[in-house]
Order: sequence, then structure tokens, then C-alpha cells
Amino acid sequence: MSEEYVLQLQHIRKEYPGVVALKDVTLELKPGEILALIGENGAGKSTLIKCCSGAVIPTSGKIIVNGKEFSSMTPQLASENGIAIIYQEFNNVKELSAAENLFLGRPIRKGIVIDKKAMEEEAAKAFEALHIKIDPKALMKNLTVGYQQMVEIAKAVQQNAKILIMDEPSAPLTSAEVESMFEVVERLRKEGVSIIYISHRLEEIYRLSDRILVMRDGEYVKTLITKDSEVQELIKLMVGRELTQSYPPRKDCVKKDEVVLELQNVTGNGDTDISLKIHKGEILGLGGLVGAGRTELAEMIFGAVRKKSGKMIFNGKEIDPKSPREAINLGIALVPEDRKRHGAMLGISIKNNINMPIYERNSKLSVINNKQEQEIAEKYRENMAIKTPSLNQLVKNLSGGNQQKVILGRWMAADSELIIFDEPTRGIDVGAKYEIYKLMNDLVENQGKTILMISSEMEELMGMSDRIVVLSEGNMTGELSKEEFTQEVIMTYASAARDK
Amino acid sequence: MKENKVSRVLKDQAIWLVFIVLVIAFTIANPRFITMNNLLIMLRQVAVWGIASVGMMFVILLGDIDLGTGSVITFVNILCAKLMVEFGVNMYLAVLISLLASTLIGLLNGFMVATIGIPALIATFATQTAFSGIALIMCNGQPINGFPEKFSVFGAGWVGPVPIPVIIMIICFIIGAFILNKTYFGRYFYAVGGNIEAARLSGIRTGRVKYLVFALSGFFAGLAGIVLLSRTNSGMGNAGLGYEFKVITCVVLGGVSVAGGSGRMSGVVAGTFIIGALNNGMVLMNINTWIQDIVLGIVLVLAVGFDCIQKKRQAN
Amino acid sequence: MKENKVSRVLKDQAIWLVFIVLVIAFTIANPRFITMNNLLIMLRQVAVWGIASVGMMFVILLGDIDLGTGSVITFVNILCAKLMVEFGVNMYLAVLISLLASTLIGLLNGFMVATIGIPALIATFATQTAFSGIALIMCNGQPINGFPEKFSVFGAGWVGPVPIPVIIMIICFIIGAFILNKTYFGRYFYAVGGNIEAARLSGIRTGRVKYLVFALSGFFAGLAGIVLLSRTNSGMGNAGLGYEFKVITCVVLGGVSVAGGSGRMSGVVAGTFIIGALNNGMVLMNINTWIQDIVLGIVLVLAVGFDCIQKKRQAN
Amino acid sequence: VGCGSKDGGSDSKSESGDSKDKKYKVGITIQSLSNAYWAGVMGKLEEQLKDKGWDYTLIDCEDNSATQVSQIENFITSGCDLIMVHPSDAKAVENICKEALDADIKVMCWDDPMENTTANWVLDNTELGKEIGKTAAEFINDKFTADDKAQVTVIGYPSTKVLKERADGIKEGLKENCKDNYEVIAEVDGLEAPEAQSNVESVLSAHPDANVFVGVGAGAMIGSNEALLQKYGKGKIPENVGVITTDVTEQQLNSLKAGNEAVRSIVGFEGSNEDTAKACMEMYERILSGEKFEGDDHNVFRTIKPITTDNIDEILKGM
Ligand SMILES: Nc1ncnc2c1ncn2[C@@H]1O[C@H](COP(=O)(O)OP(=O)(O)OP(=O)(O)O)[C@@H](O)[C@H]1O
Ligand SMILES: Nc1ncnc2c1ncn2[C@@H]1O[C@H](COP(=O)(O)OP(=O)(O)OP(=O)(O)O)[C@@H](O)[C@H]1O
Ligand SMILES: [Mg+2]
Ligand SMILES: [Mg+2]
Repeated sequence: MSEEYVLQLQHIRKEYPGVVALKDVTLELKPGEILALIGENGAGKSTLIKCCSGAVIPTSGKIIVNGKEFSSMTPQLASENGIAIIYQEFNNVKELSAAENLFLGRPIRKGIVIDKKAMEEEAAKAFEALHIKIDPKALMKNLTVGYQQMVEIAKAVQQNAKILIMDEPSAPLTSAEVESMFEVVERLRKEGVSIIYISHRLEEIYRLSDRILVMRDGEYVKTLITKDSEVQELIKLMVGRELTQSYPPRKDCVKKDEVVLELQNVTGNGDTDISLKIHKGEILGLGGLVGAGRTELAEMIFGAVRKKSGKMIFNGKEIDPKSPREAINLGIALVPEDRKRHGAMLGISIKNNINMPIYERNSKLSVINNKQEQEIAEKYRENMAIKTPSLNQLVKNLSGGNQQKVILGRWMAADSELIIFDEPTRGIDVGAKYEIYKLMNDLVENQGKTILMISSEMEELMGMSDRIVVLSEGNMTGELSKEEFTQEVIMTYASAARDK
Repeated sequence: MKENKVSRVLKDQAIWLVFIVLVIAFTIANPRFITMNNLLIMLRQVAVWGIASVGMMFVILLGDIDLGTGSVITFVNILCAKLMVEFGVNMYLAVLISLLASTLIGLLNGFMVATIGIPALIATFATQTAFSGIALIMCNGQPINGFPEKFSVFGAGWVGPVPIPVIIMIICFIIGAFILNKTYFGRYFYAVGGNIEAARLSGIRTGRVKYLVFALSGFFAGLAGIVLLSRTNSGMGNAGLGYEFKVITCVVLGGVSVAGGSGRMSGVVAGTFIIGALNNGMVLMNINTWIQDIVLGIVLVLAVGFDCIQKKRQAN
Repeated sequence: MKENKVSRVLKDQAIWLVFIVLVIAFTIANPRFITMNNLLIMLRQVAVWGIASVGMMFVILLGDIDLGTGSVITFVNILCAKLMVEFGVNMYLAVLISLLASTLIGLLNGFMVATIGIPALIATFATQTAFSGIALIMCNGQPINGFPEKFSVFGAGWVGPVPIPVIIMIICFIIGAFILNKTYFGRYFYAVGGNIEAARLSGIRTGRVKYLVFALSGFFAGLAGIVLLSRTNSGMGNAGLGYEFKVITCVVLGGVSVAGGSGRMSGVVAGTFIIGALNNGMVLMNINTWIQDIVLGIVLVLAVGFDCIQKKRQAN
Repeated sequence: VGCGSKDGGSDSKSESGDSKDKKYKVGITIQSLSNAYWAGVMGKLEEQLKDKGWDYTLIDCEDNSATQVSQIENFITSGCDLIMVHPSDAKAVENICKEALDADIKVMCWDDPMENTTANWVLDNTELGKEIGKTAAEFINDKFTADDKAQVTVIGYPSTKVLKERADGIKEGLKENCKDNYEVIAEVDGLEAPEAQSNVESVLSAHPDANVFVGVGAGAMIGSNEALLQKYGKGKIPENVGVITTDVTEQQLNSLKAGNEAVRSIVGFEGSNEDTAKACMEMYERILSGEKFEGDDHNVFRTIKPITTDNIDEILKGM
């Protein structure tokens, strides 16, 4: 109809058994603009944009691309109509090279024969444009999460799409990479590409977008002009209430004389010679760039991977956990970074997910106590404000944020002494973030727990930590006390190994 | 949730519905089909598969598969027969040793799958190949018979009007349902089958779970082998040939996903009964063996296909 | 990257190393083994499996499996024989029709897997069951023979010193390698096998890829069936019984992961040769049939187990 | 059944330098060694071969012609003096047997009248079937009349050629030797005992008065006997109920001998397994001595004779 919009989603409704994910949502994208899409976890952002590619088939509604009307799309139609999408979950083939992933589904070919060399050359150019050093021949499985995301971005850009949809592209990226991504986004905007940008990081929204569309509970709330809007207003629209602070205050409860975990020259899993101490009641932040080896360190502490050498002392005793089970029994928990792959058990219920680590403990003669199981799940559903119609709901039917809350609930239930949070708020909305921060504070303040927090968000790291340790390429490059926290210092340490 | 429960019951009923339709069809074709006597005979005929299907279901829940079932049945057949006849071992002791041996074969599978990391399809296929050779060597290709009179109780005895193998099968089904729904390791089966990495990071010793499941599969196959031996009253070097696929068919017909992580015991019971009804009913109807094969293939596709289409519709 | 290449070549060589070790061992046991004549005979013996293994490899690359291979071989065997003998169809036309029919069976599998969504294990097992019934009905359980003289060329002919089935097998291997490494749809096999959702969202029509792969698997199985028919010069209603597992063994020995997404043609060639050497060498060494089974099981576990342990070490 | 006696061959107890005691190498490929009958006979044959100090390889082809062809190829390579083939499909091995003959290797076929062999030791399966039918007919004629017809179940396995011929022969034999005092009420599969047992149970359920079971082999007999025993109980089997099949295995003979089971008679061959093995060994020696089996003599026919309670003890001795 009108040529005013390049993409219109009209009255989209999407029902899942037991859940209405989208109720009558309408979105309109103007040529050459960046439209930000925001909303709490489970608001339906990802579901909405998946309708544009056929990854989700809407129950009802229309999709109009450049005046052409569709009741549903397919990935082919989307690509023919100039739509490219970066999904929230990774969509790559681990056994293929970066170059082949870049050209997945549309290889450079002569007849039926592919031209590998041309693809590798093109890929090298694309990566260069993003200021990243990725070998086009490297297999995807050997790249870090951050690099994999950069390949996704390069892939979307490479398609020369007229409409680019990005679902939380910055979540796995460190600030330097976010910067190079922004450069590309700005360039594309200048070239007349229309962009939908989804993020929970409001500063990114303000920096990039022209307009902001707010969603809540699967419904359209309001569209605002970015430069005329206020942060507080946005948050209120998103969560339906007012929030004042980004980081809840915490009284100092660090017991300097009680060391919970001490690492002495721990080496292995890509890390070398890591020595640090975590005190009781402390939140120790672990910072660094992509590939710094933080996740790897967490895996060793948690027993998921064995260390090669060095010592780990937990509550005064030397430990060497051979499996997560051993670590859990000692009182260590890990909230993993990749929640779909390592955290949530998608095919089973919320109740079972929360109880999983404690079934054995709470069973008599192997038989489960159903009442207790239900009570525990109920308690943490309330504590964590998990949005669900029933505890028997399968976790795969929850939004990303709510899945994260289920995993957090699991470790609360397990009553661990040291909890490692690997990117705890990755892809989580401001409202839920605040709740998770409060929870973390409560854990150290009132429940005598200790936290090791890995985060790529500089602000979160500085806002939450009592101390920060910085890693760079598997080496420990710096340790900062609260007074020394500045972005510049952390960045210097973080790139120390790379600069050498 | 309510809706969820209703649709779950309906799905469960779908497979039972297939069973009822079959029963009606066969009864129309030959009224003798529905006699209590024939129904019990039918159950007795599937007892061996039903018993083995409990263990197989656990394995399939993990997303694995056990192709060794047939060989374990054969091996136990020969081992138990040899112990009783050639070594004069007391009948109960022979049964015990045989069950132990079959559990050990299961553990061997568990070792290959969990510790070495060989895909279950390959590991259990190797077990199948090797143990069918071993069984034949042990019996030298000859049937073994002359068991104590009492031994026939497992396969051919009765409690009132009910054949003992049927009772054994039902007990196995109940144990299976209990393990899956009431015990913590039953929960682990679903967790490991659904997402093994997440299960491991939740503190589940996934290796042990695999060992346990394969051991149970070996055990139930062994028990099936004992019942078969008692039923035929003769140990044969190829007694269990091809049984693994019959058992897999029962499990899969029952709606257990070969991808792992989902399935219910009641479905497997229905799947087993369907196979029983088909086998028995088609013979009653005097249908040519080759056509029986074709019918079996078609029923399998229809039942599983129907399930898949439903799931697809739900997912969209 | 360099290191990657080296380790890849090493891994490839590992399976070839196994082959070489076997060859040396058998030669020591019986020097006749290494004669050119015997080696060619050995290759001729595995030609049927080798040809079918190309299609099976594609299917396994997708993370699926084709249990229908054996039945397709049998079916084609009977169909082609019947066409030539009973309907007097010209030999080349009969071959063409048979290949078409086998490709259609493959498409039927593709339909069940891609369109209905039945797991390949089940869908192809149903095909196997049904088509073995159909083949037996067609031939009434009786062998069919009396083909045109020339027909024996496919299975028993020679070009110079090289048997024609060996040449056909080698051509199939080359075509397989070409498809996998050079064509865009070959790369799609890896993509779909590695991450089907990502492949779909990248615009790959994953359904079509599955259809194509199953059709190819049917086609290669059909070709294998023709070669088998020509080799035995007689169509039998159980000619391909159990062949699917022999073919799967060749593919898996060759390092193709049953999880899908990884594997190379050269490995499959080595896998096929190893099976050939074992079958041939053990007979030359005068090893008992039943012990041969045990050896086969052990070799399979060792080869795949070694690979798994290596991969595990690499991952850490 | 086991490995060949490669080393046992050279240092065995053959003192006499007689040319008859020359050591030979024999390759044997059998349809299926997991079949009780074959495993039994071959076990005895092995004993004979070991006694002679001959070198031999014994394998089975799992009822697959292509495998059998490969095995014969391997025998040719390994330098056998004699290849004995019990073909899965005789036509399928003709060509390769010709290659063996061309390589100056003697070839003997067990069961089928093949062309490219030195000699055939033939069992005419249609004849055997007819004999089973005839034996069954004797039982039927003895117990049944046109008013009280025998309810016959044929237990076959039509997926292999020989067994199908045998089953067809059975029906022919019944037709030829019975009046209208029988009817075939069911035909079921039953190669292996468990399958036969299940199917017979189903038949008994459909036709509670089914009484005569005629089958093609040991599995059919063991399975149907067991099903009948379970229905009636040992010693309580009605006089007019019976099982008649072929194949000579110890278990069958014991059932027959017991007298209180359903087995009524067995159509056997030379006698015991040992008799069969000896007869086979004789064939080997005749062939290897250079005897020409030409014209009608190309096919040497095996003897078929029923085993009943009368001659059973003698046969049991040689099992
Ligand atoms: N396959 C599914 N089955 C059932 N419900 C689903 C499914 N996928 C999503 N949902 C539901 O749809 C709703 C919207 O989810 P969606 O992932 O679109 O949220 P989102 O706004 O992207 O959240 P987040 O910020 O956490 O990524 C949620 O309530 C979720 O539970
Ligand atoms: N599968 C793998 N194979 C080889 N090297 C790997 C693999 N995974 C990770 N690495 C390497 O290990 C190092 C650490 O990777 P990783 O990105 O997980 O660290 P991190 O500090 O947790 O980063 P993030 O910011 O993503 O949490 C990197 O140098 C990376 O290249
Ligand atoms: Mg989302
Ligand atoms: Mg990390």
C-alpha cells in the first residue's frame, strides 16, 4: 500500500499451546531508519522478528514488505525480499569454516561447483570491515562465542540486505567489538538500509536509534521518537512501573580475613598461572575481552574441566573437583554463560529443572518426595518472579530471561556457598536485571554466600563488584580494588596481553 | 496446564485407540480373537518383547539405542541352559548367574558409550555381532535341552488363569513406570536424554546414568532371555536373532522419541500390545507372512507419522 | 590452522594405518593374500558395500540413517531380474527402471523423514520391513535366473585385469567425493547435518536436501543391487538381507560421525577396504565363522573407540 | 564346529604312506551354521576330517549368495583341493564354481543338482517334502476319516527356495496319499523354534481342534511340540494330535523317543549325524580319488527314510 514503510507487521498474533506470545502487534519500519525494539524478557521481541523470516509462522496477521503482502514468510522469501536477520541464538554450523558459514545458503558457485577461494577472499574482506581478525578457514567450533557472533554480523551485512534485523547482537560482544559493530551499523544506515535493533542495553538504543517501539507481555505498548524520550519513561513503559537506580545499594559485608576460595598458579583449559583469592561475602568481578579465558577458569573451579597444575583451596582445604557433582557437593555452583546449551534442560519442566541438583539429596531410598519438590519449585518461582502459568511448563516455552531465572533458582535451591555467575544478565531486560542484582546482594549480605561474577558489561562489573580481577588471553593481568575502578584501567589490563 | 494435561491424555489415548481399533477389526475377522484365552496367549507371546522393552525404553530415553538386546537374549539363553544341563547348576542359581552376566554385558555397553564415547548405535552393534558369535561357539550351534521340570514355570507356568510370563511382564512394566516417575534417577534419564551437557553441569553424573541405563537394559534383556528359554524349553544359538528391532518397534510405537528425553511407560505398554495383537491377529486371519511384513511397516509409519504430524502442528 | 591440517591428515591416515596393519598381518599369515589377483578379488567382494556406502555416507552426514538399504538391494535384485526374465525387457532398460525404482524408494524415505518428520531410523526401518515383504511376494520366495549373457558384465566383467564392479565402485567413490567437496549441495549436507536450524534459516531448503540425500542413498543402493544381481547371476528374495549394517559399518569405520556433520569420503574408502580385508583375510587364515563375528565386533570397537578417544583428547 | 586343524594336519597319526591317506585341503561353505541340523552334521564331519588329518575351512554364508560367492573365491585363492558348497542359491554359485573347476579344484555340491561341479550329492527337496507329506498321511489315514477330517497346519519358511520347495512337496505328498480326510487350515512361518511356537499357539487359538502339524525342519518341530505340550501337558496329548517334520537333531529324536510328546515321526536321511558325515566323507574320497561322475552319475542321491520309535535308538547312538 503506502510506500512510506519498507516493512510492516500488521496485527500479528502468535499462539503457543497454553501461551499467547504475541497479541495483535503492529510494527512499521521506515526506509533508512533504525527502529529499536525493547521490552522485558518474554515481551515477544524475538518471536515478532522471527515472523519476518518464517522461523515462526504467525497464527494470524500480515507481513508487508515493500508493498508485497504475505501471511507468512520463509527464509527464502525473506532473503529474496532483502531481509537479513541476526538471531538471538547462534545460527552457525560448527563443523564448517567461518567463510562457509558466512556464505551459508548462498555460496559463490559456478554451476554446481563452489568457489572456495572466492568465498574465503570475500570473507576476509568482510571481517576486515568489522576490524576483526578471523581466519576465514578456521572452523566455527574453534572460535569463541564473541567471534561467532561477529561472523553472524558479517554474514548479515554481507547479504546487502535492504532490511537488517538484529536481535541483541551486542550481548556476547566486548565493548571494542560493539564499537566496530556500531561503525558498520552507522555506515549501513547512511547507505539507506533500514534496521530493527533489539537490545536491553539502553545506552545503545539511545546512541543508535531514531525511534523506539516498546512491547510488554506480547502487546504493542507505544512508539517513541528517541530524541524526545526519557530513560525513566522507557523503563516505565517496559516494566509498567518506575525504577530509579540501576544498581541496588549493598552494605559492605566482605570478611577480609575469611578466604573462601584461593587459586594458586592454576593452569589448564587455556589459562596459565592464575592466582587469586575470594573472601567470604565478596562479589569478585572477573573482567576481560572475548577469549580472555574467564569461562575456562570457571569451568575448572566447577570441575567441568580438570586443571593441569596449580592448587585450589576451598575453605582451607585443598580441592580438585573431578566433576561438577563434586564441586556442587563442596558447595560450588555455576550459572553458565550459554544457557540454552549448558543451563536449562529445555525439554523438561520448570519444577524438574529447579530440583535437579538436589533430587538425590532429597530422596529417600531413591524415591522422590513429590510434596517437597513442588514446594521448593514454588518458593523459587516466587523468589525469582518467574513468569509462567504453571511449574509443569517446559522450560523451552519460556523466554530467554525467564529461562535464566529458572537456572538461578536452581542454584538458590541447591544452597551453594560459592556461586559463579557467568554473564548472569546476558540478554536480560532492565527490570529483571535489577531483580537479579538485588538477589545477588541478598546472597552476600544476608545468606553468607560468596560470588564470582564474570561479565563483559563494564558498568555491571564496576557497579556490582567489590574487587575486579582482569584476565587477558588466559593470563591474569590486573587486580583492582573498588577505588581504582575506571573503564580505562580495566581496558588497559584487558588488552595487556594483546598489546604485547 | 489443564489443556496440556488433556492433550497429553489424548495423545496417550491415541495409541491405545489404535490398539482398540485393531482389537475390534480382528474380532470382526475372527471372533475367537477376543476370547480371554486368546488374549492371554497374545500377551504371553509378547512377554519376551515387553520385558526387554522396559530396558530399551530407558536407553531410547537417553537418546541412545541398544542393538545388543537380541544377542543378550541369545547369550543368556545358551548360558543358562548350559549351566543347568552341562554343569548341573541349581536352576535358581543359573538364572541368577545369567542375569548377572547380561547386566555385565550392559555395563560393557555403558563403558563403551559413556567412558570411551562410542556412539551407542555402533557400540551396541559391535556387542551384538560379538556376542552372537560367542553364544554360537558356546553351544556349538546345537540346541541345549533337558532342563529341570520346574524351570518351565517362568515361561509356561500359570497363576490361576494368568500365564506367569505375562505376570513377569506386567511387573516389569510397573517397575519401569516406578523408576521413571518416582525415583530421582528416573528423572535423570529424562534430563540426560534432553540435554546431557546441561545435566552434567547440574551435577548429574551423566556417565553413571548411562552405565545404569545400559546395565538395566542388559538386565531386562537377560530376564527376557530366561523367559524365552523357559518358554521354548530349549536353548538355541540364534534364539534372540532380530529381537532388538522388535523391541525397538514396541518402544517407538509407544511414542518414545528416538531423539531422547520424552516418552511414557504407558505408551510402551500400548506399543507392545499392538505388536502382540498384530502378530496374533494376522495369523488368526491366516494372512501370508510376507503381507504381514508389509502391514507391520505400514502400521509403524502410520502410528509414528501421526504422532509426528501432531507434534509439528503443536510446535507451529 | 596448519596444525589442524596436519592432525586431519593424521586422523585420515589412522584408519588407513589400520588397513595397512591388517594387510601386513594377513600377508604374514598367508602370503597369497597380497597377490594382485587376491587383492582385486577382495575389492570385487566389497564392491556392493562400497557402492551403497556412498549413499549411506550422505545420509549419515545428515545425522540420519538408512536401514532400508538392504531391502532396496533385494527389491532391485528381484525387480531387475523379473523385468529381464519374465517380461523380456531389454537389459539396459531393466537396469534403468530398477535404478529409477530404487531412487523412488529413497524419495519415499525422504518424504517420510522430511515432510512427515518421522525419525529416519523408524521411517527406513519401516521401508525395510515393507519392501522385503514386497520383494518376496514378487518372486514368491523363488530365485529368478536366466539373464541375458551380457548382463553378467556389471558384476563379473573385466577391463584388462580389473573387475568391472571394482571400477564401478571407484567411480562411485569419486562421484561421492566430488559431490561432497566441490558441489554446493554437498556442502549443504554438512550444513544440514551440523545444524539444521541454522541451515534452514540461512535459506537452505533443508527438506529438499533430505529428499536429495535419501534419493541418492536409494540410487546407490539400487546400483549396488544391480551389481550384486549380475555377480550372483540370480535374483533372490533375501539377497540384501542385513546389508544395511555391513554398509553402515564401512561408513562408520571410515570415521563418519553418526551424529552428523562430519566425515570424509577417503575415510569411507578405507573403511570399506578394511571390511574387505577382514572378510577375505579371515577366510584365508582359516578362521571359524563365529570367531569372525567376534573379531569384527572387536575391530569396530577398537577403530571407532580410538577415534573417539582422540577426539576427546583434542577437545580438552 | 570349530577351526580347521592346520597344524593338526601334519603331525596326525597317519603312519601308512598309502596314497589313500594323502592329506587334502577342503573348503566348506554352508547355508547357515546357526541352524541346529547343519551345525550337528558339520560337527561330526569335522571329527571325520580331523581323524583323517585333513586341513579344512568350515564357514557359513548366512544364507546369502553373494557372501557365498566371495567365500568360494577365497577358497580358490587359499588353494583348496576340494570345495564343498551347500548353496544358498545354486544358480548364483555356478559361475564361481566353474572358475574353481578351471583352477583344477574339485567341487562338490550338497543338496542341489548343479552343473559346474565334479559331483552333486543331491537332496531333492520336493521329494523330501513329499516324503514328509506321505509320512504325515500315514498318521492321518490311521486316525482320521472323511467325516472327522484332520486339521492340518503346514509350518514352512517360504523365504528360502529349498524350504519353499519342501513345503510345496509336503502339500503334494498329502494330496497324493490322503483321501479327503484332511484339510489344511493354516500355513504359518516357523524356521526358528520361538517363532514357530508363537504361530502355532495363535493357530491353536483360532482353531482349538487343530491336530496335525507338518513342518519343514527342526525349528518347526521343536516349536510346535512345545506349544502342544503347553496346551495339553506332557503325556496328555491326544492320540490324534501329532507333529511330523524332517531334520535330524538330538532334541527332536529325544522328543520322539520320549513317546509322551507330540512328535510322531521324523523324515530323516542317512541315519544319524554320524552316518551322514560318513557318507559325505565317502563322497569326498571318491571325488578326490579322481572318480568321474559323468552323465546320470553326476548326481548322487541321498537316501531318505522315516525315523519312528522303531529305529530311533540306533540313530540316537550316532548323534
Ligand atoms: N516454542 C515456544 N513454545 C511456547 N511458548 C513460546 C515458544 N517460544 C516462545 N514462547 C513464549 O513466547 C513469549 C515471547 O518470547 P520471546 O523469546 O519472543 O521474548 P523476548 O522478548 O525475545 O525475550 P528476551 O528478551 O528474554 O529474549 C514468551 O512468553 C515465551 O514463553
Ligand atoms: N573449542 C575450542 N577450541 C580451541 N580453542 C578454544 C575453544 N574454545 C575456546 N577456545 C579458546 O579459549 C580461549 C578462551 O575463550 P572464551 O571466549 O570462552 O573466554 P571468555 O573469557 O570466557 O570469553 P567471554 O567473554 O566470551 O566469556 C580463547 O583464546 C579461545 O580461542
Ligand atoms: Mg529474545
Ligand atoms: Mg565466557
